[in-house]
Amino acid sequence: MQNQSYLLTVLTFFPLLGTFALLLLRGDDHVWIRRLTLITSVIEFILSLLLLRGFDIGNGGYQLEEVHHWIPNLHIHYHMGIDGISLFLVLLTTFLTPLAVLCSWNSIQDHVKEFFAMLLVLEMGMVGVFCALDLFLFFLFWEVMLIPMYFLIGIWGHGRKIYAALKFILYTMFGSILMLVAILWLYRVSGTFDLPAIQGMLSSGLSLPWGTQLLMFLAFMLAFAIKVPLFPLHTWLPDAHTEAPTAGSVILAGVLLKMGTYGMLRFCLPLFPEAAHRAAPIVAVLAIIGIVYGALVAMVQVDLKRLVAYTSVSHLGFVVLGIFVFNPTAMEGAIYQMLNHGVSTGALFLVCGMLYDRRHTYEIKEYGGLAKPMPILCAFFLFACLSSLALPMLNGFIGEFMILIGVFDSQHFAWASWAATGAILSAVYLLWAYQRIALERITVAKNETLPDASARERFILIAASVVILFMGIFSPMFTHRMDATTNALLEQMRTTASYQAQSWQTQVASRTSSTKPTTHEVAMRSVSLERQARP
Amino acid sequence: MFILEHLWIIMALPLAGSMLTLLAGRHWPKNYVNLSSVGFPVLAFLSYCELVREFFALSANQIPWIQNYFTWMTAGPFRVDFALQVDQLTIVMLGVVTFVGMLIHIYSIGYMAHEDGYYRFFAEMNLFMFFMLTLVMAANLVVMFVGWEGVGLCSYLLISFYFTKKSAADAGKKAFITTRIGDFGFTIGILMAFWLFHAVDYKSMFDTVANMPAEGMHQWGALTSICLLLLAGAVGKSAQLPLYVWLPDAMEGPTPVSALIHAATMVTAGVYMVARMNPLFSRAPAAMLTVAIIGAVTALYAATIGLAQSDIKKVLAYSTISQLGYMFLACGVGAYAAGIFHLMTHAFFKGLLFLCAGSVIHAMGGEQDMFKMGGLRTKIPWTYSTMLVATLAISGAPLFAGFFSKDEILFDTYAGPNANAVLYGLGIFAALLTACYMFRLIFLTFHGKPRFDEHHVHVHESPKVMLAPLVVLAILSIVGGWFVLPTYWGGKDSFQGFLDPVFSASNQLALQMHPNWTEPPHLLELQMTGIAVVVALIGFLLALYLYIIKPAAAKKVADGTRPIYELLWHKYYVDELYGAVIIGPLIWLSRNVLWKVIDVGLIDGTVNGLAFFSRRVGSGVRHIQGGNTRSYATWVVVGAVAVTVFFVWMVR
Amino acid sequence: MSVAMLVFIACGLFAVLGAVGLILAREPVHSALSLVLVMVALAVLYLLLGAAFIAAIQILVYAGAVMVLFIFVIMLLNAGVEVRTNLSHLARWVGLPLAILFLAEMTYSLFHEYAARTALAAGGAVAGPVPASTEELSMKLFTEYVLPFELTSILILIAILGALVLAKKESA
Amino acid sequence: MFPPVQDLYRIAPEIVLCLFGMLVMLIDPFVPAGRQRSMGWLAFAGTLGAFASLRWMFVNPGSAYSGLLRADTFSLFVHGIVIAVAALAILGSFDYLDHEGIQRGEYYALILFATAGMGILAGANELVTAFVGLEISSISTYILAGFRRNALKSNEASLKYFLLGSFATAFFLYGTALTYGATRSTRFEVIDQAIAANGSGALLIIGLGLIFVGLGFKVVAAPFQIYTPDVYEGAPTPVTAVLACGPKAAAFAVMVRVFYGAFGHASHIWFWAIWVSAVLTMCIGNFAAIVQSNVKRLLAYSSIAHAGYILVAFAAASEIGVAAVLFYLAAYAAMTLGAFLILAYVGGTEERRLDIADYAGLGTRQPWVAACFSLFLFSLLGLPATAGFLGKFYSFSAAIDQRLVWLVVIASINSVIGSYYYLKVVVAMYFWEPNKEWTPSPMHAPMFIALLLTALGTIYLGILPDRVMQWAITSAQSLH
Amino acid sequence: MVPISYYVILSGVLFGLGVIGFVFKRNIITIFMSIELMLNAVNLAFVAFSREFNQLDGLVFVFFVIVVAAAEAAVGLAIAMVIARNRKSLNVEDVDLLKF
Repeated sequence: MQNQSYLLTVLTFFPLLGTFALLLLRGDDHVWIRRLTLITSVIEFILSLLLLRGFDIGNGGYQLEEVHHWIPNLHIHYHMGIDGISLFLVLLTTFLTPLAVLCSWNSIQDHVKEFFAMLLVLEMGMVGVFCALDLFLFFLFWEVMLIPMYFLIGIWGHGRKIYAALKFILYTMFGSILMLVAILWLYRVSGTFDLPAIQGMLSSGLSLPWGTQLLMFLAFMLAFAIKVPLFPLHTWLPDAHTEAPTAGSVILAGVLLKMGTYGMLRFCLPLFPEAAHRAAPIVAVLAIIGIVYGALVAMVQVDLKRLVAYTSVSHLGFVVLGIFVFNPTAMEGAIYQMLNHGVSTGALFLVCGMLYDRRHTYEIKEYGGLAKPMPILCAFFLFACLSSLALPMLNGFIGEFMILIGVFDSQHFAWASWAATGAILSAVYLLWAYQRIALERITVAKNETLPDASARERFILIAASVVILFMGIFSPMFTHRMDATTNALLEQMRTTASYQAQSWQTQVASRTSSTKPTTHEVAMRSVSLERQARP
Repeated sequence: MFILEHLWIIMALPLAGSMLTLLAGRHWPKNYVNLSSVGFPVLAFLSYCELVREFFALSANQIPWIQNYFTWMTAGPFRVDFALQVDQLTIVMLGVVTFVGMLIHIYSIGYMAHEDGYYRFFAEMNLFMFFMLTLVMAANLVVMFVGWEGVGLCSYLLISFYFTKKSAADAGKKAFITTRIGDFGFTIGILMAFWLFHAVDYKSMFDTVANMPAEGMHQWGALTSICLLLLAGAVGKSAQLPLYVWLPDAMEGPTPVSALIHAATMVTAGVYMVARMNPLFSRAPAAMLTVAIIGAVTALYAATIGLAQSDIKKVLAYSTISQLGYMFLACGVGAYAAGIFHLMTHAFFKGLLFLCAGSVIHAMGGEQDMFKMGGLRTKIPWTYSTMLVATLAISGAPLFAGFFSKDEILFDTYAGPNANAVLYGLGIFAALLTACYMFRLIFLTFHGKPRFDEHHVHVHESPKVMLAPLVVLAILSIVGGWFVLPTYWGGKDSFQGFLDPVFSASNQLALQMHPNWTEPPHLLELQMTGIAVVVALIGFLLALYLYIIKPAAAKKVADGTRPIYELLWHKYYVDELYGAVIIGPLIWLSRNVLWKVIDVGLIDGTVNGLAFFSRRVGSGVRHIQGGNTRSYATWVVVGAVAVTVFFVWMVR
Repeated sequence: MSVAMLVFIACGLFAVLGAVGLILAREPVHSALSLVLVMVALAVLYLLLGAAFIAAIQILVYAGAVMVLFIFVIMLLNAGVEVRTNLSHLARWVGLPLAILFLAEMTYSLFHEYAARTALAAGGAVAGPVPASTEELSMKLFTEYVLPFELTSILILIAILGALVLAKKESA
Repeated sequence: MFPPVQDLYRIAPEIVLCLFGMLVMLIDPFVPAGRQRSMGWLAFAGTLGAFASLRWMFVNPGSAYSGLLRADTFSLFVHGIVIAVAALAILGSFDYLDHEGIQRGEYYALILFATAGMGILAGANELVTAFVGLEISSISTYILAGFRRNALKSNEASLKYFLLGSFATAFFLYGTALTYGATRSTRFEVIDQAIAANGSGALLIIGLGLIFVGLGFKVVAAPFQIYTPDVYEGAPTPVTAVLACGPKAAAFAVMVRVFYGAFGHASHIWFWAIWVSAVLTMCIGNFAAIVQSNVKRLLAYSSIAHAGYILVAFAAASEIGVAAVLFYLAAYAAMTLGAFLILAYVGGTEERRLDIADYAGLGTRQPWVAACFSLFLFSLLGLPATAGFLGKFYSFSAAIDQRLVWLVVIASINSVIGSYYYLKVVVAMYFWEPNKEWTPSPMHAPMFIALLLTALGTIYLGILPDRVMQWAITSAQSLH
Repeated sequence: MVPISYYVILSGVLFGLGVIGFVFKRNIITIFMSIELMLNAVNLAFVAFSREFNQLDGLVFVFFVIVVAAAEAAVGLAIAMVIARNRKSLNVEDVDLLKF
């Protein structure tokens, strides 16, 4: 496999190629514009499946790496690579993009060429973010991706689209700019932008003073927390989601939000373990607030899309919580939950979009009783809801459950319990929404004659549903590929030189061991909730 | 050994039926739907029979028989296999589920014949079977949770089967959410179990606790917590206090659904789970006591409400809650086998009751209010007679199934190792009420004068396809209890004997913990039986007096105790209470505080405020640029002075 | 007190007075004449400093040519009495006080600096009465400083060009 | 006695520029009124020639004219920027001058002369030479700013620029005089040695302060930025393009030489002045720009903000800082020039279309122009993969390298604030419906080429900046 | 003999007066005269220093300054004339079309 090492580059820039091809087409040749985009994104998806073949399950480090000099004067490299964390996020991106293309098939009628070009550029940015291993390169993709999204919301959005677009981009930029400062400071300390190199230095002697580490952690964290979005920084999200076109919402919820949590895993934890550890209680509490708060606010929304948007706040809270207990189970659960959320919420947004295509409104009270005229669509809607509310055998359950297991196993009983209330609330808001949309009597006469899902729509929904089901049943296919990486990540945290929290270190060590407790231990613990450290 | 090797087949059959019906049923004629959706449960029952045959060929050390199919979840040390297991308890439960399920499917062919969404109904029913079988056959807590949530889902779907009715949609949602609240506890219980055992499969957990010393068990610890949390799940699913509220509403669903899900199978899942977890529960006395108290109180509580209801299905629903309370009581006092036994007989007679009620409703063209019935005895004799059998069974008439099972429970409550006289009192009083409200139902429905407009309602007996299951169940309601003949009759408790491998360790542990307990004399058993019969009789007579002999008396009694009656009629205002205390405030809080104040006002206000502030600053700054050259010169001078003064100061 | 000092004081006084007059006069022509006074006073001071050539240029170019240009333009534009508008509060309340402060600061700092320097070098006076010869000056101008010198020619070219571009009547 | 021939090579670009300038002036009267455009081409040829003549400078590095001038890589780099700016601005001026009816040879001659002055500034190694160079470029630009003689705004720009410019120059000159008085010389290396030997007294330091006033004025550092918006708004747009890029680059060059070279030993004194000035510059530029509705004025404020970012790099007071300043100047030149040229194009006759609202719907009407403008705006905003980002990145990196974390934090927050108003223009172009009927004027080849080159430059510097960065570093090293 | 410092201080005073004049005056031409005053102050300083150091460089600088001043004068007056022609006023405060 001589040319395998170019796979990531090809994968990243292939959509750009598609964009250029698009630009050659006539602007009013809508049919071929759509087809070309679809073909591009499908080929991209197929290409990305090659990653699975090239991926070495037992290897916890970066794989399929590519390193080239780029800006030698600043020691910037073109360094691409994936590991168990980013592998599936790339796949998620390439999977969702064709769906986004398909769902925009008829709903986009103005500036069609530009729309699809933006979508492809966006895909490039997203794949790039997940593959970049050089901080500079990462930041580049991270920021570049904002622009197509900004245009998607601003040009093809609805309602207060300009406000939403500006809010989205300014919020995000505000977060990321401080990350840039931190990246520069890291460069000053380490002399390189290369992530694996910095990780290597950190585990072999390079020590960041505590204060510096904390500040840098906060800078990185702010960027990611806004992107996630973590509780009080989330207000851009409902606006952006609500006003964006369907494809935009799908991508936004499906992939963009994951970049925040991905960033935490990729940077915050391995680079600043001590700061991450000390900040964990605060982050976790914010995440839990996000879970409950997002759910409660989602419950009372009158706009369907806004409701789904708030569910993202809730679900991503789970992910952040899973990341910040530093437990392999929870971490894998968090990664898994990222994928789940991408597919499930993506599916929910797709349904929203289909409803919008028919009625041009997201007001819940404009609907009701849709299960009668459009049973298939509603069935898929329900399916997506169920996935989102973590019904076992569907994907959402696995992620949430793993996270909770991990959190609980790390002695954080209260956190786990509070987080678990999210599962109750998710049932409340989703089923209530479903009831108001699909059940009861039809209240608006227009709804009686709405057409059911077309073949194209069915295809989209089936694709999403199959993945939902597949992920709900065959989760080890995914988690096996994450195991090595999460262990390596926790190992990295432990070996980082400046890391001093000794007691916690042993805890991590004990958690990674999978030995079963003896009867005696169980007996000891079964009579008190204190946990003795295992030898 | 085919089925034992391939346990999944039993589950997969209904699933296949469901999928087939769901995907193709819309375009199929009814016969095809019937074939696939009733055929597959029948096949499932047949394979169950084969399973039983093979099971009895197993040797004792092969039980529980566990089959691992694939790893479902794995992450770090956490690992869950999709594993199924079969032991005696499973066999009983499987029998109930497949057999009653099959009968109700058959019944539904007739009952649902004229409904829209025929195929949907059957697809969902089959799906329910699948999940119920998963629940029962699961070999670990997480797979059980799959079934647990799955049946909840199907219950949701089926309750809101008539989704265009707001009440039905509401009821479905309520059922799902209320049980979810319990499942919240269940989930945390599983988490804690994993934390404690680093395993979630029954065998590992039970093996671990099996060797635990008995001392310290009365302390509050992880084990008690786990049990209480799991209990929360059971309480939700089995509609016990305080999470029972969904079950009466669930009667919005088609009657076969009520029969299958909300009487015979799903609601008993909680009891099954507690019984299944008996090694843990028996090591957590506090949790046991809680189970017993909840059970007894619920039994009585629901019975009192049952007295005042007018909807035939609602009465049955409260009756179900009450009977489930008995089962909990049984588990709580350590009489797991009795609980399971009652579960089984209850499945027969309560299933039957619901099916009969369905038949009545069918006959009445959809009417459910008992006060608008009466005198149906002659018009629908098959229904009447089978329902009478079931009523006798539930009331505890001697030799009927309920008589044996309920007796055993009450006896164990009174005289078992964990005996508790107060709970017994509650139980026996509930038995009285049971007989009372059940006969009230019979009398109101079938006796007296018709209270409906006979010109408009053409009462007719149900088709054979509906009656056949009634008859089968009626027979079982009688003979179903004969597994257990009281020992003083020289009988042998063969049911308990069969289940003994599952519960014996717990029973012995109970004995260990109560070393002073001695085997009660046979006479006591006889006396207890007598008391039970007398009590049931009193209940019967009460009903007879109030509704047959002096029909006006009922009204008088109701008037005389107006506040109590109102209280019962409104089900103790619990729904209202929940609405006012929990739901209302929560929604108000979410809408008016969290969303409007915190989100829009505070956070977004800050963000927009910053933007506004920037613009204000900008407006201020731009006024530096006043356009007047002299002002500009002033700035240059300012700069010059500042720089020079600063520099000179620096040099100093 | 030497003659030189007397001359210095006189010329310095004239220069300052001229500058103040420039500021205070309301007629532009008066201001211009005050400026001429300053220039002439400075020319005398240059002579006193032994820079005869510079003094000559000062009179010829500055007082002679430039100031004539000024006065010419004032006449041409018929610039009347200066209207003391006070549209810029900033200049009035901040600019002027600060400018005065600047004057004070410069004076003080230079005074202070020279006080220190005198103490150091013990000879704050003129090093010697060596008048700069025009010949040497031109040598320097054409060898060492030939580049800026040539550049000034460009500068003058630009000035001509500029005056032409800006002030030329529209040729329609 | 007389300077060697090499010295001529070392000022070859200036010679070429001046020669062409004079040629234009000489030929101009003989060119019929309708053919004045050919003068533009001649001037363009002059800039190309000057570019080519950089080669001579390159192969003959060293001091020229008894050390008044240095022909080093640093000078070469700045020369490259200012000449490129002039060339592109000339290309972008053709149509503008045509529709304003001021198509005259003098315009091009003045641009050439101004560029020559900037070139001198870039190479100056002595304060008075620098002063003369400064004046050459300043006086030319004063005139250019007022080139639309009949437009009141243009007159006003010219007047303000002239008065305040002369005022600032007087400060600079007095500072020079005081420095001379303190160190007996105006040559940078002598000043440097004198400070190294004697330390810095009040005389010297006041001199430095006053020099800072003069140069700060030219580089648009607060509080001397004050004239910028007015002048930039009033001047003819292509001239604004030159003003925003050329003199700033040249002034920064001389500032580097003065502050780093001559006053390098006093860096602890001037550092804080630069620090404060940088913060003020960024904040004033960005905040005031937020509320602008005139795009030209908005970009003027933006250029103030960018001066602030350059000052951040400047405050680093290190070799990397110098390299960052140079790189930023190059990047800034590309994007700002492009943006102003777009303004010149869209502005139309008498610059009537400068309001943000006038840009509504440009994205649909003229997608390529809008795309180009967006590129420049995104670059100014600092979006990765554009020149502006690399400039900021490098500049911040240099500052961080000297532990100026807070300065960088302020700068980065400023850049976010700044993104708001750039995006506002993008919003107008793409998200607003066109509100006025208007037919876009055709774009002619020169403007097209100029835009293409600036756009390519913006992208090139954003994606493959290493070569230019290497030059900047070499240039910074060549200072010693 | 007059100490050089006197000259320098005098130049400082004149320069300061020039600055005051610039801020104080309203007429464009007189403002410009203030600039000339400042340049003269510079010249005085150069000459004085040149004398102090016994160098000729300072005098050369004066030469350049005078030339520059002359050139500036030409351009400045041209600008003043344009303004006067187009606005019929020489008051600098009237010229405030461009602001904010």
